[in-house]
Amino acid sequence: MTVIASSTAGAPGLPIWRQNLRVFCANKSALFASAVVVLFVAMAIIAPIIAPHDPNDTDLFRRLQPPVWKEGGDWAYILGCDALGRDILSRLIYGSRISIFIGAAVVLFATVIGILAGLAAGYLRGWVDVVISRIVDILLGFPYLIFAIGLMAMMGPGLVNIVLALVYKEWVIPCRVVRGETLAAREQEYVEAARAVGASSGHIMLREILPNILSAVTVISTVRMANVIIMEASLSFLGLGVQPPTASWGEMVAGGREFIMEAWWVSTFPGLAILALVLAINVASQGLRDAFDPRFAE
Amino acid sequence: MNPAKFFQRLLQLAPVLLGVSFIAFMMLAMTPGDPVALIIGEHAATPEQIETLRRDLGLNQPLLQRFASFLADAVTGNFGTSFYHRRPVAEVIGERLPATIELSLVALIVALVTSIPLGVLAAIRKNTIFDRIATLFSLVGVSMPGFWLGILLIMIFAVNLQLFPVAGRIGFSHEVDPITGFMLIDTLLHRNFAAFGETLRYIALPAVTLGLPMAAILMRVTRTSMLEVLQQDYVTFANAKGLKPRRIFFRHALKNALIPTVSVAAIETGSLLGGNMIVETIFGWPGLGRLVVESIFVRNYPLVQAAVLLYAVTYVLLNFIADILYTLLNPRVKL
Amino acid sequence: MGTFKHLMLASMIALGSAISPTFAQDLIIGFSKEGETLDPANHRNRETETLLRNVYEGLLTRDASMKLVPEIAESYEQVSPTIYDFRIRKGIRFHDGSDLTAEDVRFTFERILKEGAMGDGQTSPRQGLLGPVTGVELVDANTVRFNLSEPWPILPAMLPNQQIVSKAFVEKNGTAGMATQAMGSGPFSLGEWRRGEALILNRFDDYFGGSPEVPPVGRACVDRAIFRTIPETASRVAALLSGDVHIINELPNSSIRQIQASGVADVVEVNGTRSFFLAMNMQGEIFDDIRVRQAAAHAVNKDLLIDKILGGSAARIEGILSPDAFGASELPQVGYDVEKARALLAEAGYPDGIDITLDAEGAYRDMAEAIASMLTRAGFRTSVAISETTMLTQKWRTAGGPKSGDMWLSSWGNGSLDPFDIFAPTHATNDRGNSAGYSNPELDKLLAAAAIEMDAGKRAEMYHRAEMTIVADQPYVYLWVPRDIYGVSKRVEGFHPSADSRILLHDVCLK
Amino acid sequence: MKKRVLLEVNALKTTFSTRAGPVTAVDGVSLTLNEGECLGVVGESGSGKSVTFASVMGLVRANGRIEEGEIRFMGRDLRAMSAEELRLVRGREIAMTMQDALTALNPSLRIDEQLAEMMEAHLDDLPVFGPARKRAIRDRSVEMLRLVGIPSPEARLQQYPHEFSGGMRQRIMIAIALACRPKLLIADEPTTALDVTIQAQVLDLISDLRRELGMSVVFITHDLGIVAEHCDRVMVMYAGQVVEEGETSEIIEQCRHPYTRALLASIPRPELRGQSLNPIPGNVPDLRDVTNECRFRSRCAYAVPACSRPVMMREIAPGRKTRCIRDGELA
Repeated sequence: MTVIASSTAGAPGLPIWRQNLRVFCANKSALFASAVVVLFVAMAIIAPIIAPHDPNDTDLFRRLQPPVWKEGGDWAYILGCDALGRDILSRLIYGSRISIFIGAAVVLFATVIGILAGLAAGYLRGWVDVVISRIVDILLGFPYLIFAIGLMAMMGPGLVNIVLALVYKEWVIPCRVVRGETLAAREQEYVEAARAVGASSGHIMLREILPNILSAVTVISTVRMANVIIMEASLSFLGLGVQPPTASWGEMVAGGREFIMEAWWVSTFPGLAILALVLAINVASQGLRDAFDPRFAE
Repeated sequence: MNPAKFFQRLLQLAPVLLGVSFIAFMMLAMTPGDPVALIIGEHAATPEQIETLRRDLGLNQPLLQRFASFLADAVTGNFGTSFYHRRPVAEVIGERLPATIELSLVALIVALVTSIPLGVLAAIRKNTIFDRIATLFSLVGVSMPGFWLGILLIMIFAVNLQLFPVAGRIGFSHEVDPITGFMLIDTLLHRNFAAFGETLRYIALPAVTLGLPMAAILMRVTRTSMLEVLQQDYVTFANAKGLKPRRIFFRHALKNALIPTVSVAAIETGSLLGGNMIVETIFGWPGLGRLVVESIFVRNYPLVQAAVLLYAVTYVLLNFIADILYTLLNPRVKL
Repeated sequence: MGTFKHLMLASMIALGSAISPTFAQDLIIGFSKEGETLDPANHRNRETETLLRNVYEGLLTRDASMKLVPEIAESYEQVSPTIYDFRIRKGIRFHDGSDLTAEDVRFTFERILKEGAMGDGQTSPRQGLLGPVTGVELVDANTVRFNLSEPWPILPAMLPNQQIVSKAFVEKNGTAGMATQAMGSGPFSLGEWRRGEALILNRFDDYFGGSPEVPPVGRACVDRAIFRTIPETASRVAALLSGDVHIINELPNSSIRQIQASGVADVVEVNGTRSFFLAMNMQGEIFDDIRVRQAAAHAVNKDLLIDKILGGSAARIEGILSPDAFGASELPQVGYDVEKARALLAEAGYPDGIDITLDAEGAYRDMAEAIASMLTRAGFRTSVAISETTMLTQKWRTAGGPKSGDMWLSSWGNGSLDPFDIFAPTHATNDRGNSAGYSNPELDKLLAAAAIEMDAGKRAEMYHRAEMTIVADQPYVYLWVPRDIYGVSKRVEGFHPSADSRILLHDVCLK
Repeated sequence: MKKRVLLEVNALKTTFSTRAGPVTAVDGVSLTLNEGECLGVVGESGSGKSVTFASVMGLVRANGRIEEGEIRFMGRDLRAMSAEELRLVRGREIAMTMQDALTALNPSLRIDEQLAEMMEAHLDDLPVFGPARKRAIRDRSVEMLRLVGIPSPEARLQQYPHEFSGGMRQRIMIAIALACRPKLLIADEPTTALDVTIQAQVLDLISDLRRELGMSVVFITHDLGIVAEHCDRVMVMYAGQVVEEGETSEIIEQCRHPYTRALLASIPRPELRGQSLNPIPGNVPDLRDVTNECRFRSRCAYAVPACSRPVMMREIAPGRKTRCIRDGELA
């Protein structure tokens, strides 16, 4: 028995999620990080309004123009230009769309698939579980990047294919978590009660179990989103990134690394952008975890 | 672990390996691009010559037959001949594997020796400035694309400060006859300490690049589990027993706190092995990852096939090791 | 006393160099690729050949100006259009001390030519590189005869790419052994091959000296030549700047200024042999119209691209041939003219422009995007599609098969600098490299005749006519031949890269 | 016979800083414990009873702090001691057992080590070197296990905690706590984790050992049954304060505080044992915002307007104290 336990439970009477939200809001760094993520998302949405230039407008005479504070820089191109004379700031702004889209799309699809598969495996057991668990085992046996490279080679580069290639394996992670949680939930009273009143399996899985494990899954998904954004950069490094002229941060870092000594700004700014977004997602998700998944609370 | 359980696990291995092989095979088969055309390149070749090459590479058989003979051969340890090296795949992989394992293990050590003290200290000094800095460090570690970090390290430590070399495993002033294939061990076995030191200098940057994200993950795990352990009754009880702080820390808290760290480390080692192609490329490290990626691009089917199988076996083994370590550290669990 | 002192000194030096190899001079090359094998007959890889060329030698070689000169052969003569005799130089030794004989030469070529001669029923993948050569036989102890099934004027040009191996060594070690061991007659012998990491070569002191027509003659300058594999471009440049390596290949244009400003290294360029062009699908509906093709040609500002993206290190071409190639001639220029391009496009029925896709490999991403934006300004609204090399070749080099796609940023190598292995492959009807799907029976006839024309003057004139034809038909937008760029440490002396991207280290010294 | 005072706590105040602000978990607790005496400390969860004794042992969690007060053990000021001096008191002179032996015993260490380390830390009458020392420790360990009634102790020393039954584990924990023959044993909820049948055995064991070893015992519990059977005196705590104190028989028979009364009323008689306490309507007040009024006021059936003033602990008879202004009416 500890005094701390009773005091962190927060004000009684509030719904759990409100209490959790209060804890989350008390975490200043997580709050700040969430603000940064929101800022990036906003930037992605209003990119056409705030981008000073067309991100694909090339001008070879501005090739590798330095940022404004360096000699040869110019206020019109604050962060300088890339190898084709395109405005790095504008590409960064538009690039946030791609990174966020890939991160969100992959995690969304993977989570939905993973939840359904995990629920089915954990609740229905039997052959369903055997089949799903085997598939999970097999997919886990592949090194992530090699699997993605193989798929990208098979399907060819492109935004949709990147999402697909990453989803193919990413769903395994939420699936495993959900399966474990479902196995545990299956034995809980509320599930047994639902079963006793004759609720269908589908109802029990989606209406009874899912809401109870959702917070754990959400927390994992946000962490994975950070991972996926890094993965996109890695694929770009290997030449399997998005199709031109689309600006993606990964592509910008990967493409700019050739100029790292001559024109460091070409790859450094997008690198910092990845760092900032991923860092913010990680900090925010850690805050979420502390607040919403008390088992991990520290 | 009793033999029956052991064999049971071994049996579980079979479908995984079969599935991995099949998926890899189908993926390669469905990937457009003809290895024969790639080998011939722009040079002239008559249809007969092309057919000869196709036959020499074993590509003239139907798909399923190729898979069947791959499986049949693989069981006997024969993984075919690398299209490009014109040598047995097992030999080519065998040459590269030690470098990859060595790099991964050193990266693992780097990760462990940084993450555990940092994680433990962050837990003990929870919410202090030290904790915050360590946490930030760990988050930055997982938030950077590996290749970018690698190139930055090269620029700083190799080009500007000239403290470390850019690429390779060892310089050319030493000759080290391979015994185990692991340079760090071989140099010691030869009692060639200068070469050992040089090997360390060569492996430093790639190992740090590879190990940093893992250090970040392990630090988080260690910090969390240490915090959890410090709240455990047995730590309070150990305190109530009036034990010396050092003993409470090492014997009671740390040992238990490291259980999750060790499990996660064992599993993550798999992703080190499978995820180091980028680091290997940047640091000219003669490892397997780079070879496999190149092989995918040039459609070197037998090599990719064998490597994927090897990765799967490694994955299963590492899980197994994780289980064993978990059991060793945690007497409550029996395999 | 003096003698004794000298003896002492000599033995000390000998001892010193024997005990501590750090005294030895190591020339280190940061190289972008790894060798696939050490067997010169069992690969078709340019980089592998570059590495092996320092260990093995050919019958003929090229001097710095790409002129063919004898190497292992002392001289050669064309006995008839289908028979060549090569006299083998005496006194050449393999690294094990044994003599290189005509029989070794015969054995080498038989191993490449004969079906199943590699052992285990395998045939050398280099067989096709010898074209119509049917067999090789000994005329006398020092003369080897090549028999051809049809005239093939470029046989000598192809021979620098075939390396002579030791028969005894091959028979002893087999093809399997050749993959990891080497016994050549070149300036360096194999020291150690650290797979994936480095190829260490030791100076061969009994080296015969190399072709007398490529001075200096004599043994190599450095004690060891070492190729270190560094696939990542940024790392390779970093290794040069940090002094880890002395020479690097494939220096990116963007690093030229950086290297020159560094004070530790220089940039050395050499004309390349690879012609770049935009292939336009003449079987498609858009580019079957000559006006559209001409419009595309006028839309691309080659000079600007060369100046900005290639850092000026490329030679502009109007036809397929490199300015250094045999038969290359002055050709009318297709100038950069956006207005004209738009007008031509309108005339062809596209007054509002047209949507096209430009295929390119990842390595040429920037260039493709730059070209695309130029085309877009001229009315071709171009989107770039990046693909793997193997997929693009499958898509475009259909050798007459059906073709999809609009335009491809492509290239064709011409290591022999003879039009034979670039002109017909890319322009003859249904030939293997004819990615445009171009077909001109007149040109086919001309190229076929030029291929077997033995008179150099006439042959050159024929190729000039062929060039004029393709300039008129414009199946491709001919772009440029980039120069190969090397970064070379200031400590290095005597490094002259060659146009066929060989890195010959025989003459290179270290300060 | 006037016994000597073993432990004396005066106006102890222990505060925790939490995310929601400071919480005073122990607010002005005073107590006296004589040698050989058995004190029962009763209260609901969060009443501060455990924290009080954690403060005595210097084991307040990192986010907590003893704000003020005096803790004297055998005349020595524990708060003035250095960490090392205090460590030597813990285990050696004041031992503690915890609620659940399953969690209190380190799962990854064998019993022999957990016993031995206790003796290693404190006993100076052991042989200094090698095998003799080991043997001495082992003999002591066997003796302790036998003392707490573990059958075949030699063999069982080699086992891990999870290999014992719940009752056995509790006995082992007691054996460890008593290994250095402490003068005071603080038994924190010694039976909560146990089956009813085993509870009695463990409690009897502690009482037997108390007599045998002549030590004092503090039972921290919310089970009045334990108190009734085993304790000489009782101290009732509520919301960080002591609300009533006195001889066991007096408290059981004539309690002088509504809270105690509610506690007693909530237990179905005659069988007092094994019932948990949460029958009183309402909740323990949030310790973050306690006011000066009587802390039980909001739940008290006897509350009057005067209860909104601060209520002090009053001695109503020798050794008999209460914190209620209407205690007279309750008697």
